[in-house]
Order: sequence, then structure tokens, then C-alpha cells
Amino acid sequence: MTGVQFLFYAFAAMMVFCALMVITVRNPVRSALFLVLTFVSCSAIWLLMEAEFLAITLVLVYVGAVMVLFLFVVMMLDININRLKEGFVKYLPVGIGVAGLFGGMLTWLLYNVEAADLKTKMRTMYPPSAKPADYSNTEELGEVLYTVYVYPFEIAAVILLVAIVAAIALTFRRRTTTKYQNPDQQVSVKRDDRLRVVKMDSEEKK
Amino acid sequence: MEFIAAYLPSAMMNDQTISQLPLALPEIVMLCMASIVLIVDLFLNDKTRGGTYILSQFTLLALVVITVMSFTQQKSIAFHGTFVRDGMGDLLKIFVYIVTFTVFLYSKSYLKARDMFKGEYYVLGLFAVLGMMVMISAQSFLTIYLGLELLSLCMYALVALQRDSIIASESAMKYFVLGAIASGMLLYGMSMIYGATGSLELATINAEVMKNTDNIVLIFGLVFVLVGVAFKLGAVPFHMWLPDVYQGSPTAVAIFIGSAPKIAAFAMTMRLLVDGLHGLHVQWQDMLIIMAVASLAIGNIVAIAQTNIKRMLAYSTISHVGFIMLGIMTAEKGGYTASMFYTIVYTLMALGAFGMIMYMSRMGFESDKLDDFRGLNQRSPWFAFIMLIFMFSMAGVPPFVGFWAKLSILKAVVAVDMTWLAVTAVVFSIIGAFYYLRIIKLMYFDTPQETSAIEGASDLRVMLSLNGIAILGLGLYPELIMGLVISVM
Amino acid sequence: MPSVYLWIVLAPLIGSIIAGLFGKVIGRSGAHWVTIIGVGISCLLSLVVFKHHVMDGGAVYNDSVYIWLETEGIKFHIGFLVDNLTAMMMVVVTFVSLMVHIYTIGYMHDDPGYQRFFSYISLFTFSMLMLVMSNNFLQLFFGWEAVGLVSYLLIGFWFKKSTATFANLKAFLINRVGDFGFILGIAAVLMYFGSLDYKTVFENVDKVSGLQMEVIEGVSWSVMTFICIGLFIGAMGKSAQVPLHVWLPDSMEGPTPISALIHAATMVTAGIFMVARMSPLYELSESALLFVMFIGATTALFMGFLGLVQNDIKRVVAYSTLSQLGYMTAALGASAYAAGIFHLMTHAFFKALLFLGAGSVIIAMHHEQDMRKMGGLRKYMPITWITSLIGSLALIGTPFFAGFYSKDSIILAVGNSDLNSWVQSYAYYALLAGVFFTALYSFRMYFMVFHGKERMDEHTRSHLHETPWVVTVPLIALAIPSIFIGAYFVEDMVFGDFFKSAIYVAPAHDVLASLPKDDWLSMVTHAVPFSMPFILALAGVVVAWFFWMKRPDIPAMLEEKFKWLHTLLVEKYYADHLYIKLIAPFGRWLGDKLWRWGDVKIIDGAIVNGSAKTVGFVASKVRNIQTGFLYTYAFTMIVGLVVLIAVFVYGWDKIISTLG
Amino acid sequence: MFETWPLLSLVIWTPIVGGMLVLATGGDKNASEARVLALLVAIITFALSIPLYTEFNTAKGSMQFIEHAEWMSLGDLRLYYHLGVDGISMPLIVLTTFITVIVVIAGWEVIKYKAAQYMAAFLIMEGLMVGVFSALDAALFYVFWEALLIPMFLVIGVWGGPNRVYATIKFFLYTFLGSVFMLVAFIYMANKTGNFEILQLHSLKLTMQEQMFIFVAFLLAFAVKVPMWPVHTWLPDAHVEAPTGGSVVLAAIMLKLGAYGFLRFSLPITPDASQELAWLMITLSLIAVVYIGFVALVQQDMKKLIAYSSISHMGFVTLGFFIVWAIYDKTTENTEMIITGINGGVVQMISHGFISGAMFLVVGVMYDRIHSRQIADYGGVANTMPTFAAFAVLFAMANAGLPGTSGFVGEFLVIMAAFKANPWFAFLAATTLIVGAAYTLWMVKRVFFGEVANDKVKALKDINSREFFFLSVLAVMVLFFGLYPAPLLEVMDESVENLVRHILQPKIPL
Amino acid sequence: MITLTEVLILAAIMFSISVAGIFLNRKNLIILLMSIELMLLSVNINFIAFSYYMGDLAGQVFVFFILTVAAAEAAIGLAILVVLFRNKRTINVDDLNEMKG
Repeated sequence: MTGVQFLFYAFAAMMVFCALMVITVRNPVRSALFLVLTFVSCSAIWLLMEAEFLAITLVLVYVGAVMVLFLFVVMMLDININRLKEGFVKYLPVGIGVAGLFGGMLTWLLYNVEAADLKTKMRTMYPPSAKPADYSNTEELGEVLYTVYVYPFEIAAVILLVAIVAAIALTFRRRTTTKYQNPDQQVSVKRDDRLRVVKMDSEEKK
Repeated sequence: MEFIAAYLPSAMMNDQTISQLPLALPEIVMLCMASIVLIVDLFLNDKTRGGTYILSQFTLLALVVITVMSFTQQKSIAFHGTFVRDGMGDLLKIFVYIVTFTVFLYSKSYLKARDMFKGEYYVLGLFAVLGMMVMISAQSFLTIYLGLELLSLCMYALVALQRDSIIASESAMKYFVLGAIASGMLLYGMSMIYGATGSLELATINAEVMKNTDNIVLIFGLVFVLVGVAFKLGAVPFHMWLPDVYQGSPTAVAIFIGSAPKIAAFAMTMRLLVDGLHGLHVQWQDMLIIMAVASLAIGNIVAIAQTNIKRMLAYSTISHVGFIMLGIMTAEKGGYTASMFYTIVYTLMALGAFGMIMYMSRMGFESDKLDDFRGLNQRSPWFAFIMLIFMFSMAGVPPFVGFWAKLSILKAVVAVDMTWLAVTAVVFSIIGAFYYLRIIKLMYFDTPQETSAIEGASDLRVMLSLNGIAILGLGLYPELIMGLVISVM
Repeated sequence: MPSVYLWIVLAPLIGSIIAGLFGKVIGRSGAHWVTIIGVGISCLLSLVVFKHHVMDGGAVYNDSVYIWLETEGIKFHIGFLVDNLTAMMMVVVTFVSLMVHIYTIGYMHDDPGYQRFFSYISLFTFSMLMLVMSNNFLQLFFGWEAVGLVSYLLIGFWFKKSTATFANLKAFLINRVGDFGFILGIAAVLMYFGSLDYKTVFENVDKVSGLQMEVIEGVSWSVMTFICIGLFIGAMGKSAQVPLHVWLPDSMEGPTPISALIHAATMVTAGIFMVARMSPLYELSESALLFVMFIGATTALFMGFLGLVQNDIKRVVAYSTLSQLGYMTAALGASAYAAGIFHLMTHAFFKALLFLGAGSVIIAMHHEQDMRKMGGLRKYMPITWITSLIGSLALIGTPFFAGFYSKDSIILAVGNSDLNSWVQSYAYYALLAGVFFTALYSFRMYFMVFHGKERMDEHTRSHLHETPWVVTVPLIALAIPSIFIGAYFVEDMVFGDFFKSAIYVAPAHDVLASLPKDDWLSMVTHAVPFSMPFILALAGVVVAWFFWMKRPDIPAMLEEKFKWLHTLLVEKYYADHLYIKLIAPFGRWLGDKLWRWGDVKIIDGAIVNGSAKTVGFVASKVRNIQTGFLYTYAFTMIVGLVVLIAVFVYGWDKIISTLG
Repeated sequence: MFETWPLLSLVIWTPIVGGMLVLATGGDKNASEARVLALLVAIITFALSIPLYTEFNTAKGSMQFIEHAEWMSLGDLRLYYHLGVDGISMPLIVLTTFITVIVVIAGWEVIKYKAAQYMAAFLIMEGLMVGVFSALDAALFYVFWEALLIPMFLVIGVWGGPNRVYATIKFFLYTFLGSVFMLVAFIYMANKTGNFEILQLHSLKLTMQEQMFIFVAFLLAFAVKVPMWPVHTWLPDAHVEAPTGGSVVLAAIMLKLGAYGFLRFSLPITPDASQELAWLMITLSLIAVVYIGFVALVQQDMKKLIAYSSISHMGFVTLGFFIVWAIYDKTTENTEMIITGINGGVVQMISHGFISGAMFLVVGVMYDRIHSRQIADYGGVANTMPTFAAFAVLFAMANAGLPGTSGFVGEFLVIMAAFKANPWFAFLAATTLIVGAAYTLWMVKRVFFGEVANDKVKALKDINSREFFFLSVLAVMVLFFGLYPAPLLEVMDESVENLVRHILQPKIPL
Repeated sequence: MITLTEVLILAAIMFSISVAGIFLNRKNLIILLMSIELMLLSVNINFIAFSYYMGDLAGQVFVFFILTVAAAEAAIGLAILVVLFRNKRTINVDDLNEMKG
């Protein structure tokens, strides 16, 4: 077993364990934290596969931003944790069955896939030789991202914009109980708005 | 476009990309206008919100003009194989604009009555249209996925837009979770195909697939990709979101979900299966048959048991999707033509049916129960007649255009020697006819529960009438659309 | 001449239409005038035609008026064939009809449906003329059904009476049973001859006579027999032969003039006429002839029995009509067509006379028809009495009266028939016995009505008087031919060549030719006093006198003693029961079951609504898949995915092989 | 003067456009205008249809008054707006326009609720029915065929009786069920010929197996419409619930569509399959005649009774068509009586149009007064409505197939032809002489004869001039075609001969 | 050396786990959302693996975009969750059954 192999298996095992914990632990906060761990292990594996930029991005974006968002929401919403895992055991066998069957099918298939069925450069299942030392994954990605993939890149920008708009539209509440002043209205007030002259007939004496 | 290039750093785009920019003019205009609408809306208050509406509608009309003017039958691939401009795409886009325009028009009074007449609806709507345009013009897995997500994210948000509605947020949640799962599966499939072909571009993929059409990894990937497609179309068994979302979302959103995205989904299916994976048609034909028959069965049968018309329309959508899939299933030009025709016709009918619901609805009253249609003929004979046109058209009764749509699909199916499938389809459409008839029964044979006259905005009434007349007129002369569709296919 | 034929037919039709459609405009007298004039013209012209054909020996007229329809070259005509047979029938029909028209003025005097009645009987005259003058089977069938229609309308003339509407329905339906056979016969004619014109058919009989057909697998029938029996079934219906006789007695629910005209003189004899007309066909099938003879003889005897136990005056006459029709039919069976037609003619007069006489009595008795409440009417209504007596004597075959000649020749013919079968001897003895019973019931009626104690109530008796001239004139007018016509025509018709080509008798069957050629006087001298028929008739009269004049206790005693026999007769051999209690209820039962089970339960219930319900049920179950729970939805998607993978990646065959 | 007129199009579109105009007159306050307009349109259409008869060249068996135009293309299929009539369809068209006039008059004062819509529905239906009879493009035919369901569905549902919803949905689904299979068959054949031209389909070669499937598909469509046993159960329900006009059109014309379909499609397109399955068709026809006759006998509802009698009578039509094969002797190639059978069927169609229409109008006249269709609610109507009773008895007799009325002609010809096929066919068919008379006249007896049954009957008023008009017009027609059917036969004879020539040619490719 | 198959199998296992998570979680919507993240992660692993073994950068680019979109998706998903919680006061999956049938 080479070092790379060892690292891969170690991180893979950790990742699978953490993923399992994500879906099984009772407390959503813990789930979120296990998810962070999953991502970190994954990031390590990606590093093994020379996707340095993405590995770092994963940690930065996911662990740094998305998971924080999750935690934030989990904590913001006052959730009764005890109720959340009810019935878990009841569905466990079915869940394991379905997921097992599914995973089994996938695994078995992939295990038996012939190299010829995959378009790998060397027509082999083994990784290519290591990149030269001055190779920069980030640079290479950056180069294509703004040239070849400029169109998708723009779309991705729009998607983020939509996410912003949508998130605000959904969650931003103009509190109706709060009173606001509108200086514009205050300044442009007219006499008729404030003053009303009421004409009344004089009362007749009886 | 030269002047744009002059102000851009040359590193950002190479010359080739810049010279291709005019091809994406509709997308560029849409993006700009959507952003402008977003910004303009900030400066508008509830009284002047009409500006957003008018601007949005103007955008759509302008896009119709732009796309028509630059209409091309020429297939040109741009932006390093991520974008394609062709006749089919242009035609579908034009219909997307028209449909969206109608959606906005129908929804206006509905939104006003529910304090939802806000900029978000239009901004998200326009972005969703942009997403559809991207999907329609996609020529790579990447753009398909991004377009799909752009569309989906807007839709998720739109469904939840009625923030105080329990069912709206519930259906948004369901839609979101299931949609995310579906796109996860789609991506998994894409990754497998990527692994087997080494490319994300459909043209290259197709070339690779042709070399080895029974590659197990490809088929494996195909199954997953198809799940994504089926989900978007709403085919059984990936249809479960549809009824809940249709029912739960505000009608103004349901009409949107129920119409234009079907065109985009059709385009996506065509791009993926035909442009990209045509080599695997033997496999996806069988898959489509299974899903199409299941859709026809479930859609038509379960619709019978519905009492909510939006939900019923959802099931009816599922059954229509079955027909659309049958056309694609033929893996022949005739079938694609038929499917495209069907999709367009279906959106027109769905628009009308939802438009009727909005026409009937009032402040604080959804009018989405079947019973709300009781005795409509006594309250408003003209619109009862319009609804009758929509229902019979959906049921596939001539002389309405829905019949021609079904006919062309059946023709395509029979042409590939699958007459049994055509027979299956018609058997289910008989069952389906029952629930359409039931609405007509309610409108014409029953006495109204309330007799108050129905007020509807005049623009809604005009448009709805036009919509109905279009269904009838196209039924008498379907060549109007059919000719276009044939010419671009 | 053609226009004359046309006018003979059209005159009554026009009268009928005017009286029917414009009855209110022309009023009561207008109605009877217009119809009487119509029928009168018809009668006069018929006499002209008779003279032309019979006296002057004019050529047979056979031409079509217009083509009814044409299909693949087969032309169906409306046209006339006038020969001696037709001419004779025309005279009989129009003459009796004219008499009945006149008589009706008196009989229906107070009836609100006066115009309608005249319209009907004129229409009847038209229909009957169409029938007898037809030159093809189709028109024959037209007339056949048209007279049936009018009969239906007239029996139910008093439609408020439920018995009347019951009787007319019954009459129509039983006739339809006959027509059923008739139309199959016509169909066979068309199939084998390729035409329905008499002329073509008769000219081609030789080609068809040898043909066989298999209606039931393995049993081959002669085509001729099939055709003849088919047609004869029609005749059985119309001429009320056993077992399709049950409608005739009930038809007496109609007004009496109808009974005289339709149900005695003309319509019921259509069957006889038809068979005579078809003689070229019948001659080729001995089986058919035997069948005809058997039916005729049976009717003649057994219907006569029934006359004995009836107390309704009209019914007695009705049963006697049945019996006499049986005689005619039997004559046809013996190939003695001429004799049959001869009897038809004489019978038309004397039976019409008897009916009108009975009607006259009924008028006088204020529409009381029960003979037990009559008696001794002789002195109140002399003309009616005398004419009725003439009628009765003619009926029983008293020498010198019309009925004698015709009836005697029939009995002789049947007796001499060469048909070698038990049927022939059965028929002969049945007819002989019939003579006795005819005399017995006829004179029973005669005595009960005109002689003996006056059993009517005081009120009726005080009003008894002879009926007005419109009633008695026809009686007299009919009484005259009832006496003389037999003697006048017997030589020509029975022994001579009166009918010329109209009737064809195969030489082998020609019984009439084998009889000794007598003139009318020698016929009488041969018969009196030692011939069987004469003795039997005389015996009948004597017994009748003895039983009902001298010792009325004897019939009562016999009635007591042979209770079962009496009941059998009163119940008309339970034939009505067969139809009303068995066949009709069976039809309704069958219809009910087919409807309730076949249509409502199985087709509608199980299949139509069943499948609709099944779909609904399935829908209500399938919709439960949509549980509303997110995980079910996701689960469904996953299951769908797994299935697709299993099927398409692993393959059906692989999965099945691993499972099995 | 009519040579250059697009007569068929005019007859189709005048009532449809007119119907729209009537619809546009709006609510019930303009009912009288709507009625007048509807009558005007109906009469104009009838007038336009008359030249079809007068200008028709009876010596030609081929299509006449042809109109042919490009309509559209469906993929590689061409669709044409192709109209034309032959001697079989032309009389049916004239019958349609005639009956519509009667129906408009019959619904004059009776229909008070949404009169404009009622009239419009019938006018539109008229145009569509004429379209069905004159279409020479199968797709066009199908469009008219199916579109017809819509107005009829509404007519029964809106103006019908208490159980109308069940009846009308049953009617719609039943017929829809049948016709979609026909559509698939059309498509199947069109894929072979490249278009839907009926006349080209006639000469299409098809293997036996294909013919079998196509025949069965056609059978489903047409048998439901005729209706044949056992797919007839929609008819009694639809008839009972439909308003009088609906029943009249349904019985007088709609049922003929199915029979017409057999003639125009099943027989010439799939002759070999028809021959193979002729036994089935004959059996079903005879079951219709006999079985349904008995069923009619026990009906308590007048309309139901007449509906069943319609089914029974239509059995003669199909019998007349399908005995072709039993008559035809391949060895001698003798075609004698084949045409007669088909002629009989067609004549029966026309005549049944008049008679059943008249019978339903008769019931309608009574229903308008007493609002009951139950036989038991009547009795002795002849006492209070003598003129009406005379008409009723006349039509009843025609229904019972009395010679001299049009009801006889078709039955007679069919029985004649059936005898040639097999005496047993004729035997069974002829039982209708008895049973048909039994149920019709029994009903007449119970409804019209006898003492006045109750106060309602006692209060009846005899028919007014409007009712007298339409009943007498029908009576004249019934009698005219009974006494002189030759013109009818003359018109159709050549066309039927032409058809038979076609039928007798095997279509199986060698 | 790690083989491609091993990586793909790892991704497949991750995918299955996420599926199990979606199925098993009947109470907590947040965990459902996390499961979806897991699913996307497994896809990403696939892409990276293929990209690595084929020496093709496109896979990595795709992953880049998936990450972007997933972030946006998470934002919207959580926004919807918040809206839902405000309306229903629960994020229990079992309570999401206003509509069915």
C-alpha cells in the first residue's frame, strides 16, 4: 500500500463515516458539523487527485459559507430536537434495503466496468503520471473559465444574482408594525391634507 | 458588437467569442432588461408598480421582435460549443416569450388582489425566461445544467413568493427538495457520460456515442440523465412534485410553471437525447415508452379523482407529457416535429385553463375547486364557452387544436410501427376525456352556487378570449404552427 | 281500359281521403255521399270491367302503372292484372262494399266517428281492390297489409272500449304472424324467379319446379313447397285458418258493417283468392296442397263446433265464417280452385247478408247481441227475418240457394281428389260432418233469434220495429244474389272455363274436370234427396229445431253432461289461452329478462358502468400513492431510478435468470 | 346556375356560421330573434341543399360536387379539404337539412331556457353532420365526426331530463371510445398512402391481418354509432334524457353516421376482413333485430321504447350491408341481390330518419303537455287529441313497417336480399314484422286508446298549427317514400353499384 | 496507486448514503437539505476523478459551476425553509402534508 493509497482509504473511510453520521445523528447541529467534516475529507481526496483549486474552494465556500448558513438557520429556528428522529428506527431496515440495493447496484456495476468503457486517456484505470512541479491547477482553470467557459460563467453569475434576489424576496419582511417617517411626504404636505373646515348650521334654540 | 469588444479586456474573451456575440443577442437583451427591471423596481412603490409590469411586458415583446427579426434556420454553434442558435431554438424561444407575456397579463389582477404585485415576481419571471432560453440554446451539459438551475431556482422562489401561504411554502419546499434530488441525479448521469465520452459538448458526445452504442457506462449515465429530464417534464414516476406544486403555488405562478418551462423542458430533452445521445436511441426509446405509458395511465386515471382543478390540471399535464414523450420516443424527425407541436399547443391550452381560474378568482377567493365552475354558463356564457374550448381541446376532440397535436403524435408513433402504443395512448385519452367532460358538465349542466356576475380585468378578458379563439382557429388551420414547426425541424 | 282500372281503384281512395281529412268541412252527410259516390263509381265500373272480360271475353289486361322501385334491374311495379278472376272479385268487393256503405248510414247513424268510419271503409275498398287487381306479389302484399291496417282501425273503431283495442291489436299481430310466412314466401319467389311479377313467375315455374333447397342442414325441401307453404301461412293469417283463427271472432268488437264487409265477405277471403291466383305454383307441390287441405278441413269442422256454444249473435256468424273459409281452403287443397272461388263469391253475399241481418237485429235490440235475450223477432222485423232466413238457408247449402252449389261442388271435389293420402279422406269426412254442424248452429241461431219465446226485456220489446230502409235495402239487395247467383254461375265457374288462364290446374289434379258435368238443375236433382250433404244438412236443421224449439232442456242437459266438452268449446280449444297466456307472456318475459339481465345488468351494469366504476376505484386507490409526504415522493423517484437501472443496465433477461 | 357554386361548403358552413350568429344574439331576452334567425338559417341551408338533389347526375356512380383544396400537412402527410357526394351520401345530406328545419320548428316555443344556445347547437350540428357525409378526406371526416359530439353532448346535458348527466357522458364516452380506434386505423393507412384521401384508401392494398385490425377499429367506431348490439346501451339513455330535438337528430341522423361509415370505410377498405367477419356482423345485426325487439316490448318509457326500436331497425341496415358476403358466390361471380341488400340498408337509413324523427316528435308533443314519458301516465289520448292520434297511428304503423309507408321499403329489400344469403337470416329478420308491430302498437293501444285515463289527459289540447305543420310534413314524406321510393333508389343505385364493384375486389396484395 | 474504480465506488457509496438520508429522514428538513449536498458532493467526486484520470479540465470546470450553483441552491433552499418555518412553526417533514392525492 502506497502512501497515496493509504491517504485515500483513510479519507474515504472518514468521509463515508461522517456522511453516515450526517444522516443518523439526532442533533442537526451535529449533523451540520459532520457535514463539514465530510467536506474536509473530500477536499483531501480532491487534493490527491490534483484538483487543488477546487479542493480549496470546497473548504472555503462550503465549510466557510454554506455550512455556516446551515448552522445559522438551524440555530435560528427553534426546533424540537426530540421529535426529529422519531420513526427513524422504524424505517431503518427499508432505508438500508433501498440504499443498499441502490448502492450495491451502482458499486457492482462500477466494479465490473471495463476500462474500455471509459474514455480515459491511457485506456487504463490508473492515474496519469504526476504533473510537473510548475503546473498550476488554478491558473489553468482560470484560463479556460474566462475564455472557453465565459458563457457558462456569466450564467453562473446570474444564478447567484437570482439566489440573492430570491433569498431576499422570500425572507425580507417589511414589518407592518414599525412606523416609518417619509420626509418627502412631510415636506410636501399641503394645507388641505391637514386642515378641514367644517361648516355647520347653527343650532336652533328650542 | 465591435464597440463592446473595444471596451473589454482582451484577455476576457478572444475574438472568436466576440464575433459570436450577436448570436446570443436575445439572451443579452433579456439579461440586461431583467437587471434593469430589477433596478427600476427599487424606485417604484406599490402605486407605480405598473411600471415594472409594463417594462417586463415590453421586454418580452421586444424579444419577440428581436428573435423574429434575427430568425435563422442556420444552425450555428458558438462560445466553444456551449451555445447553439438554430431554428428550433428560435421558434421555441418565441413561444416562450409569448407564453410568458400571456402569463404576466393573466396574472396581473390576480397578483394585485393578493398583494403580490411586486417587482420580484417579474424579475424572477424574466430570469426564469432567461434560464429557459439558456436551456433551449444549450449545446453542452454545462449550459443545460446551468440553464436548468437558473430556471428552477427562479421557480422555487416564485412558488414560495406568497409568503403567508402555508401550502405555497410547503409546495415550494417539496418542489425544491425533489428538484434538487433530480438535478443531483441528472448530474450523476452527466458525470458518467462525461467519463465515457470525455466531453461535455453534445456534438462531441454524440460522435463518441456513435462509436460504441452499447457501452454500459453510457446506458448507466443515460438512465440518470433521463431521470432529470423526466422530472422536469413531469413524467411518471418522477411526477410527484407536480400536483402539489400546481395546487400549492399561487395560480399566477402555477400558470407559469405549467406553461413556458414545458417548452424549455422539451428543448432540453431534444438537446440531450437527440443532439447528444442519439446513438443510444434504442435504449432511451424503451425507457421513454415505459415512462410515457405510465404517465398516460397515472395522469389520466388519477385526474378523475381530483376535486381541485389546479391539481386536476397537474395530472392532465402528466398525461400530456406522456404524449410528448411518445413523440420523442419515435427517434425520428416526424416524431420530434409532432412533439414540438404538441408541446406548443399544450402550453397554449394550459395557459387558457389557468387563465380561466384566474378569471374566476376574486379577492381572497381562489376559485380553484371544481365546484367553483358550477353553472358558469349562466353567469358568463362566453367564458364558459372559452373554457369548453380548452377542455375539449385538451381532451383531443376536434376541431380544436389539441386534436391535431394528438393526431400528429399518433401518426408519428404509428409510422414507426408501434401501433399498439398508439392504441394504448388513445385508450387512456378516453379515460382522460371523462374529467374534462366533468368540468363542462359543471359549467353547463349544473346550477351555479352563486349568481354574482364575474368581474375580470378587461385585458384578461380580451386575452383569454383570444386564447380560446386561437385554440379554435388553430384547430381549423393548424398549419399556422405546424408549418413553422416543420420548417425548423 | 287502363284508366277505368285506375278509376276503379282511385274513386274510393279519393272518397276516403276527402271524408278522412275534410270530414269536419263536408259534414256527416257529405262524408257518406262522397264515399258512396266513390264506391258507387267503382262498383259500376267494375261491372263494366266484368262485362268486358267475362261477358265479352276481353283479353287479359296486365300492365304496370308506375315503377315502385328498381334495384339492379329488378323492377317492382304497381300495376294491374285483370282477368276473369279479378273481374269477379272486383264486382264482389265493390258490390258488397257499396251495400255496406249504404247500410252504414243507418247503422252508424248516431256515432260521433261517422266521417271517420266512412273514410275507413272506403279506404278498405281501395286496399282490397289493390289486392285483387295486383299483377305482382309486392302489390299483393301492399293490399294484404293495407286491408290489415284498415281492419285494425275498424276493429278498434270504438277505441274507448278496451275489448275493442285488445281485439284489434290481436288481429293485427296474428295477421303479422301470417305475413311473416308470406314475406318469406315472397322472398323465395324473388330469389328463384328473379321477379315478383305474376306473369314472369308463372312463365318460369318449370325452371324452378325441380329445384331443392336446404333450409335446415341436410333436409332438402322442394322450393315450390317452401314458397307455397310460406305464402299459405300468410293466407292462414288473413283467412283465419287454424291455428291463426283466434283473431276473427274477437274482431266482432268492430261495428257490424265491418264484420260483414271485412270479416266475412272480402278481406278474410283474400287468402283464398291469393292461393287461387297462385294456382300455377301450388299445382307443382302436392305437399303444399295436402297442407292446405288439411288446414282447411280442420278449420271447417272444428270451428263449426264452436258456433254451437256461442250466444253472441255476431260470434255465431263469425264462427260460421271461419268454418266456411275452411271449406274454401279445403277446396283449394283439392286443386278445386274454381270451386273455392265460387264458394267465396256466394259466401260473400250470403255471409254479408247474415251479418247485416244480425246487425239489423242488433240495431233493433239497442245493441244487445246476446241471443238468449232475443226470440220471436220474426213478427217485429219481417224483412230482416226473411233475408236472414235466406242467408241461413244459403249457408247450410239448401238446394237452389247459392251456397248449395258451391258447397256441394267443394265436397264433391274433395271427395274425388286424387291426392293419395290420409289427408284427403280426413278432409272429406270433416267437410261432410261440417255440413251437419253448419246447419245445426245456423238454425240454432235462427230459431233463437226469430222464433220461440220473446226473452227480451219489456223496454226493448216495446221499441222493437223494423230497421230503416238504408238497412233493409242492402239486405234485400244481398238476399237476391244469395239465392240466385249460385245457380247462375255454377256451370260456368265450376264446370266451365270461367277463369280461363287465371287459374291453372295440373291435369293430374283436375278434380273438377273429373266430376260429371251438370247444369244447376241436375245438380239439385242429383243431390236431393239421397246425397250425404243434403241429408246431413236437413238433419242439422231438424235437430236444431228439436233441440232449441221443442226441447230446450236437451241441449242444457247435454251441456251438463259433457261439461268438459262444453268448456273446451266455450274456451275455443284453449287457443286463445295459448296466445294470451303462453306466447304473449313468454315474449314479454323474454323481453323483460333480456332487458333487465342482458342490457341493464350485464352490458350496462357489469361492462359499461362496471368499467367506469373500476376506473374510478383504481383512481381512488392510485391517488393514495400521492401521500403528500416528501419522502414518499423521493422514494418513488428512487424506485423509478432503480427499476430503470435494473431493466436497462442489468437487463430483463439477466434479472430474470438470476431470480430463477 | 349551381355548377360553379361550392354547394357542399355552403351547406356545411352556412349553418355553422349561422349558428354562431344565433349564439351571438345572446341571452333569453332575445329568444324570439334567435328563433327567427335560426329558422331562417335552417331554411336557407335546406334550400341550398336542394340543388344537390336536382343537379345530381344519377347516371354517374362517382363523386360529384367535388371541392378539393390543400388544407395542411402533418409531417409528411398531406391533408385536404376534399368534399364530394355520391348517391349514398347526397340523400343523407338532404335528410339532414330537412330534419334540422323540423327540429328548429319543433323547438320553437318549447325551449325557453337558453333558446339561442339550443338553436345554435342544432345548426352547428347540422353543418357538422353534412360535413361528415360529404368529407372525402378521412381526417376531415374525423374532425366533423368527433366535433359532432360536442353540440350533442351539450344539448342532452343542458336541456335534457333528470338523469341527463349520466346519459350524456355515457353518450360522449361511448362514441369517443369507438372513434379513437378508427382514428388510429386512419393514421395507419395514411402512413401508407401519404394522405387521408378516402378514395385512395379504397384502393390501398392491405394484408389480411392488417385488414382485420382496421376492420375491428372501424367496427368499434361505427358499431357504437349505429348502434349495434352489444354497444347500444348508450342510446336508450341518451334518447330518454335528450330534449325532443336532440332525440330527433340523434335518431334521424346521428345513427346513420355509423351505417354510413360502414359503407364508406369498412366495406371498401377492408373487404377481405369484412368477408371474414361477415358472420359476426350478421349475427350482431340479427341479435339487434330480434333481441332488441323483445327488449323494446317491455319498455315502460315511450322514448326508451322508440330508442330500442331504432336499434332494432338499424339492425336491418347493417344486415343489408353485410349479407353481401353471404350472397356473393365467388365461383360464379354472381352479384345478384348484393346491391339490393345495400340499397335496402340505405333506404332503411333514410326512412328511419323520417319515422324515428316523427316518433320522437310525437312523444315530444305529449311530453310538452304532460311532462311525462311513461306509458302508464297516458291512456285514451285519442279522445282529447284526435288529429294528433291520427298522426301517431300513422307513424306507429310506419314504424311497424307497414307497406305503403317508407318503413317498409328498406326492410322489404333487406329481407329479400337476406333470404338469398340464407333463409334463416330472412326468417330472423322477418320476426320484426311481428315483434315490431307488437311493441309499437301495444304502446299505441296503451297511450292513445281506451277511456281517458286521468285528468291530465283530459285537459290535453289537440296539436296547434305549428305541431300540425311538422307532423304533416313528415307524414307526407313517410307516405311519399313508401308509395314511390323509386327516385331514392334511382339516385343511389349507380353509386351502390360502383361501391359493390369495389367491395368485391380483394385488397390483399399478391 | 488509487484506481479510478475505487474513486467511482466511493462516489457511488456517497450517493447511496445521500439517498438513504433522504429516505430515512422523516422529521428534519435540514438534514434533507444536507443529504442533497452530499449527493452533489458525490457527483463532484465523479467529475474530479474523471477529469483527473482523463487529463481533461472540463470536469473540474463543471465541478466549479456545480459548487457555485449548489451554494445558490442552498441559499434559496434555506430561504424557503425559513418561510416555511414562519408559516408552520415546524420543519418536520411529516407535517408537510397539506396536499395529497
